[in-house]
Amino acid sequence: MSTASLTMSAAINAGLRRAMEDDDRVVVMGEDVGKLGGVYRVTQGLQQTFGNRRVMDTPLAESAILGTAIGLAYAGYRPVCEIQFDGFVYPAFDQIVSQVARMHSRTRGTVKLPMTIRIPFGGGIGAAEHHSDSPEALFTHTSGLRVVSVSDPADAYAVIREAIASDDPVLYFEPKRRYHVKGDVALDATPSPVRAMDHARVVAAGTDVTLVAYGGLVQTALAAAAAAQTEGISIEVIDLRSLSPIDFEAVVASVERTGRLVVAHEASQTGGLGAEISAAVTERCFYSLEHAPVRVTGFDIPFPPAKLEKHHIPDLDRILDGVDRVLDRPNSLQDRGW
Amino acid sequence: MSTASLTMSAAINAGLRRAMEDDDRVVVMGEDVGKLGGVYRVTQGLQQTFGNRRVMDTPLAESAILGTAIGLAYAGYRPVCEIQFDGFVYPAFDQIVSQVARMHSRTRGTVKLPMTIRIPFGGGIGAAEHHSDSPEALFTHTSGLRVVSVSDPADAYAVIREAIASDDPVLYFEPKRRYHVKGDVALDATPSPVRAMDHARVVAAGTDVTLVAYGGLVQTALAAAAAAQTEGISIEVIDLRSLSPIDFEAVVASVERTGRLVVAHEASQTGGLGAEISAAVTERCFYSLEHAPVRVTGFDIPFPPAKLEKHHIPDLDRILDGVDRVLDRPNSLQDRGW
Amino acid sequence: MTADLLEAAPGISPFVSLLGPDGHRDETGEFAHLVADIGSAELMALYRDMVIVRRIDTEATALQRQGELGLWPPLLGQEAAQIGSARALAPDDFVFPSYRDNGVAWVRGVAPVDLLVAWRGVAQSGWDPFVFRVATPQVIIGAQTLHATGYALGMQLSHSDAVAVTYFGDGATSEGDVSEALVFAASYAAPVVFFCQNNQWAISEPVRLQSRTAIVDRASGFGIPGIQVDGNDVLAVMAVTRSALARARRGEGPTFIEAVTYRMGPHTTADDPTRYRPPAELVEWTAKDPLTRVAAHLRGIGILDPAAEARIAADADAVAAELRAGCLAMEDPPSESLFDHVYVEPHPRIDEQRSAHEAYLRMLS
Amino acid sequence: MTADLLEAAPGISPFVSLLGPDGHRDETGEFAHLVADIGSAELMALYRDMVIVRRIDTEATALQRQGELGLWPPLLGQEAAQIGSARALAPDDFVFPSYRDNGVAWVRGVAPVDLLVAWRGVAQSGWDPFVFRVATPQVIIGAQTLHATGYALGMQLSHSDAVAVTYFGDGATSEGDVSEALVFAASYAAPVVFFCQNNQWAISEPVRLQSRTAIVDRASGFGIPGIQVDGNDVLAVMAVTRSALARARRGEGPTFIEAVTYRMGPHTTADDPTRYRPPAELVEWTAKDPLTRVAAHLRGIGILDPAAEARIAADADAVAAELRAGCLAMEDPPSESLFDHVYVEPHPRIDEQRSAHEAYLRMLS
Ligand SMILES: Cc1ncc(C[n+]2csc(CCOP(=O)(O)OP(=O)(O)O)c2C)c(N)n1
Ligand SMILES: Cc1ncc(C[n+]2csc(CCOP(=O)(O)OP(=O)(O)O)c2C)c(N)n1
Ligand SMILES: [Mg+2]
Ligand SMILES: [Mg+2]
Repeated sequence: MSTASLTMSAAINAGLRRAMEDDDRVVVMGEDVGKLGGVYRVTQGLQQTFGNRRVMDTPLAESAILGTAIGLAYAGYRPVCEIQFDGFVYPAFDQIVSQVARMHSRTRGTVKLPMTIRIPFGGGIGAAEHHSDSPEALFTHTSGLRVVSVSDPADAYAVIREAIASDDPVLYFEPKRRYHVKGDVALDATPSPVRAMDHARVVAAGTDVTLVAYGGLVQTALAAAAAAQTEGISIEVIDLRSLSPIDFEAVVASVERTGRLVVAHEASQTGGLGAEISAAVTERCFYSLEHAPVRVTGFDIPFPPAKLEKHHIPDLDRILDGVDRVLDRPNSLQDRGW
Repeated sequence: MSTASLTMSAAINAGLRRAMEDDDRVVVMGEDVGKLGGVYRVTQGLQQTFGNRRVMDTPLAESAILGTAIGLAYAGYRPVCEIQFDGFVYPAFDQIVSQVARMHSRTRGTVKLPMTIRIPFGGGIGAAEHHSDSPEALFTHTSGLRVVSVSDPADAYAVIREAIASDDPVLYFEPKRRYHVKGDVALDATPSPVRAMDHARVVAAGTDVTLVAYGGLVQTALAAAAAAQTEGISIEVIDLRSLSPIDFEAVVASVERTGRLVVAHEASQTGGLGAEISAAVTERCFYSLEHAPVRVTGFDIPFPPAKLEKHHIPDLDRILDGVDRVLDRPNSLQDRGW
Repeated sequence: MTADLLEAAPGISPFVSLLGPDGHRDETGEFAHLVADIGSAELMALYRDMVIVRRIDTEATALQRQGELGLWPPLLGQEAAQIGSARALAPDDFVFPSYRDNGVAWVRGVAPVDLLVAWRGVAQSGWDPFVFRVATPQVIIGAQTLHATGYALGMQLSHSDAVAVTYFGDGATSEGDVSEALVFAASYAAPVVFFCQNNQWAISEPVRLQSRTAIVDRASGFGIPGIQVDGNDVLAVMAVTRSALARARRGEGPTFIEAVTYRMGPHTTADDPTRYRPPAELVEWTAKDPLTRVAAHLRGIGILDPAAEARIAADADAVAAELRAGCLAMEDPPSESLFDHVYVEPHPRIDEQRSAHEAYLRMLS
Repeated sequence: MTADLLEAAPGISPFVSLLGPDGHRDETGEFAHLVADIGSAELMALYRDMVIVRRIDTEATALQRQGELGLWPPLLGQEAAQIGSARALAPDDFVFPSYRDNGVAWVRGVAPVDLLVAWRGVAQSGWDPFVFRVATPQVIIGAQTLHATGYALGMQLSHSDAVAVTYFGDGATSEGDVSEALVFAASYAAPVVFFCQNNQWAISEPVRLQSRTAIVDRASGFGIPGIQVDGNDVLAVMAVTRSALARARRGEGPTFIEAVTYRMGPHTTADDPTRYRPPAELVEWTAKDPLTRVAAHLRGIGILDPAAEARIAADADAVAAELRAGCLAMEDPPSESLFDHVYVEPHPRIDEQRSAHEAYLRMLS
């Protein structure tokens, strides 16, 4: 097994390449994915290897990218569509929620749409308007889709291959601000029969509080756990990976031990994933809860301009504040002099 | 004050007419809204009175209906757009979430979009695919929009006028299966300074359980409360009316008395409004809760074919089952021989 | 200021016609050679198709009136457009239709009763698309044009010479998806035929609201050749469709066909066209009925005698009787089937909800 | 099979040109009378505009390189298209631009520093649209074309003779929204001008991927007249824009203008065009530079002497200096402003989150 140190974008690139080598029904399509290799270079070099029909630069029309991918899936292909930025997925919304999500059930199981929809998402890179959205909850509320998010290179590599191999349509959210972070990736691992993408993973073990995060916030959550450690607070950090369906078995097992849950995400609070996780966990282990689940999230505002994003995206301090609240230590942040 | 007995569709029609009479900047637009008067006759007769430019039959393109309405709002108008059915709002999704919702904040408060987007929603009428969706949670998660739903003719009349008069964009969800139900409507009431649309209302007082519903399920919730009454269970039924923002003051006041919350909606469970209400109420009155909030909702499936919808849409029995669960009486439904 | 503009009719370009309303067949026109093989027997078969799909339509409308179907969208008046085009297809071609294309489904071999499944509400669709190479009817206006374009890209990738054909209405041309489909199809020279049935109405909206110029003109601006055809002329429709298919198979890319026809009935059984449609229009188009002219021609050449008429009518009645019996025999799906086929692969939340629902049902029973 | 097709250039229709790359002015062509009033003084003013917006562009690019801006989308090469069209507008007309239309904003009176607000990230936009009658730049490709069309409907309703003008790129023509805007504009004969700057590229994608035929051809299929113009010729652009505006004011409806131009720089400062663009192309277009030809003409008629050049350059430098100073002086917004202007009317959830955030800040401090 060869291991390489790759950035997350290179890891996804390697996963795409591997999937295309393994299965010639895999095709990649999107705006600027070919010659340019994508604005984040995630598809770099693929067109040179696989030609301009398996790696298709498409006209500038997101609904058509998704709609034609459906037709390609009908024709036996496994399209991987890139939506250039989170904020550009909405023109394709109808094709995703009315077509991609419903085709299998509409046709009573006769049509499968093994599509992967890659979406760079979230803020933290100082981008212009519409380049920092976190629209995942719109898709997790839509039945018929699977939604995953990755948080590091190794995971990104494993999960992109699983997403492409899945016979269900999968939205694959890539946290933009983690593209350039490096990590070791086991490159030629044969996919495990137990799919990573179906399972949340405990990225830091702990006993006092369960902290659930995904995508770009996993790293922040780990940093928060490390900081809390120094004060004797033991945080268990769970990286959800699958946002739909959520691996509640894993989350509940943790909360039953800790009795306290904090959920962090960048998306707005109202109706975000935190709401579902809080509600579902409360239903499943009400009597184990020592405190109401706490949500640390983006505010209920459109994603703000770059100079304000640091206040909107939950950071270490805001997550620790959430941890304090779930522990009924409302002022400890202040005590620490932070 | 003249009072008339009107169906809900006639009440909305009367509200639209009144708004157009009161303010000639109000324009109505959509597919088949003119000569036909809309497939539900909600705009019937308006084009005859106000002409074919204030009541515009539009080409068949939802994104354009919303997008041009934005331009009309820029030009000083107050457009009321009809989306013919819930399932046809998705092609307009980009204009709603990226433009309508963000224009005011994008322009630092200089541009206002006093638009009303009317959407017949929900099932229960045996309709074809895409004619029974409940997409409200997609919009309540989107900051910058107000979202309301009405449940009876009097309310429909009052709230449509308030929605049109609001300087914020408002999505106005009309429960299709209630269009033909009649009720008394105070026709020439001057709008109250306290807007109905901002406030949830207690439609049945009770002490044991708080049951929150909106739109088409309010009637079912009332029936459930009546049925429970005969067994000595006292249910307080709250009609939310405003889905975004939610009037948590009203909900929390009730739950603090009853200690038990059931939320019912037709939309799928995961990420539906029930999740937000459960999470937010748990945050606000954890220590008053005797039981985890219970959600009685549509399943996590695309809206099913007509012959199955009665199993998907929460009915009296499923709501009572939810009430039993929140009261820790899991088998009472069976005991009753239902 | 623009009321007059809103009333003006779109310019009508010259269009392909081979069998006039009087039953006269043009055997020399530019497109005539493309249907030279359609002799009297073949024309008789086309006529039979049209009679049968009209009969299916009548029966389905009756079933709806009797409460057996939730809704039905009649194709009355569009039989030639659908039969003529669908009979031009090769078995391997793949059709992406809309909800009104029952005639197309009939030609592809879909059992008529399977057309009713969705309208009776027992399932969202009635057949396996891969068996008949026709996708299940699309309700979201225009969405299927993109699926067809994508399928055509797939055929290119696979070096297949199958063509994708998509059916849609005049109203659909206003939807962004249809324009985007034209962009993609043109850009990749995809083997797809855009078959637009301009039946003059989109529910209550006349075609002039969707376009100030002939619908067929839309295509050229995207670099796609357009052909306007008398949509009530089964031969002309077949000829232009064959020509478009041949072009696609030669690798020359997409073609847009506007079949000028008329929706003689309501939009659906829920619609009342007298609210918006001038009665004279129906009279005018009844004179151009797609069946009448074929019958006149076949009678003129002496092969449609009363006995043949009776045989065809009997065939149609048999189809209708089977349709009715099949409809009435359809069983309601069990409530557990709610959870079927939402996903291909196992899904814990679905499993959980299915179990909870089953427990609930057990409790109720 | 289609690789060759993908490489073919779209057909170029004849186009309006009044001031050639050599600086020769055509005073007799079909459109020449529309700019007969543009004498040497006026042409000098247009030249000054172009020099200044190019200077703004250079300065903004420098500011981005120095870390003062997050991003900048240069208009380099598109000065004539923007200045020529914008200078044709009446004060009451309303512009719906995209992110690259800084020259248009300049003409409308927007302070250059306000162009930077969004790219520095201190707010999502820099000015009040109603003051300058120019909407804040649109990032979602094509979305603004619908806003313009709706605004034009409003002008019709109000019996105003103001016209809406929307700017968008060649890539934008593929988006469904733009086609839908053409449908609506045509249907209502709305007073809107669709001004497409075909700068040959949409990031890394050449225009031939978006259209197999000239972009201007798109309009006719929607029943909208199209004019193709040399987008690097400030006079020709002004002439065709005037003609389109006049048409709209006469109640004759929309016009589509394709200004054929070239994006001489990168897509944005984040882009590296050498990855996808043949160097020869830039050489070819540099010879057609929109400023050079005006300078040549003005020099030819003897009014652009070194002193005048120097004056204009000094003006431009002054604008640039002010721009830089203004940029550096911009203060970061306070975190409490996060909650401003999300709604017009009171909103309990926003109030609650604002209070909680303020309490949190107090606790931190
Ligand atoms: C996206 C979408 N918007 C609206 C509708 C409602 N609707 C159903 S059929 C129809 C008219 C379609 O007209 P046309 O395309 O001409 O087809 P026809 O019904 O005449 O065959 C409309 C508006 C829909 N099904 N989908
Ligand atoms: C809906 C949407 N999709 C994708 C993008 C990303 N994007 C930004 S600019 C651009 C290219 C636009 O090309 P064109 O319309 O020709 O305008 P130009 O940049 O050349 O001025 C793309 C794809 C976007 N901003 N919006
Ligand atoms: Mg039609
Ligand atoms: Mg461009």
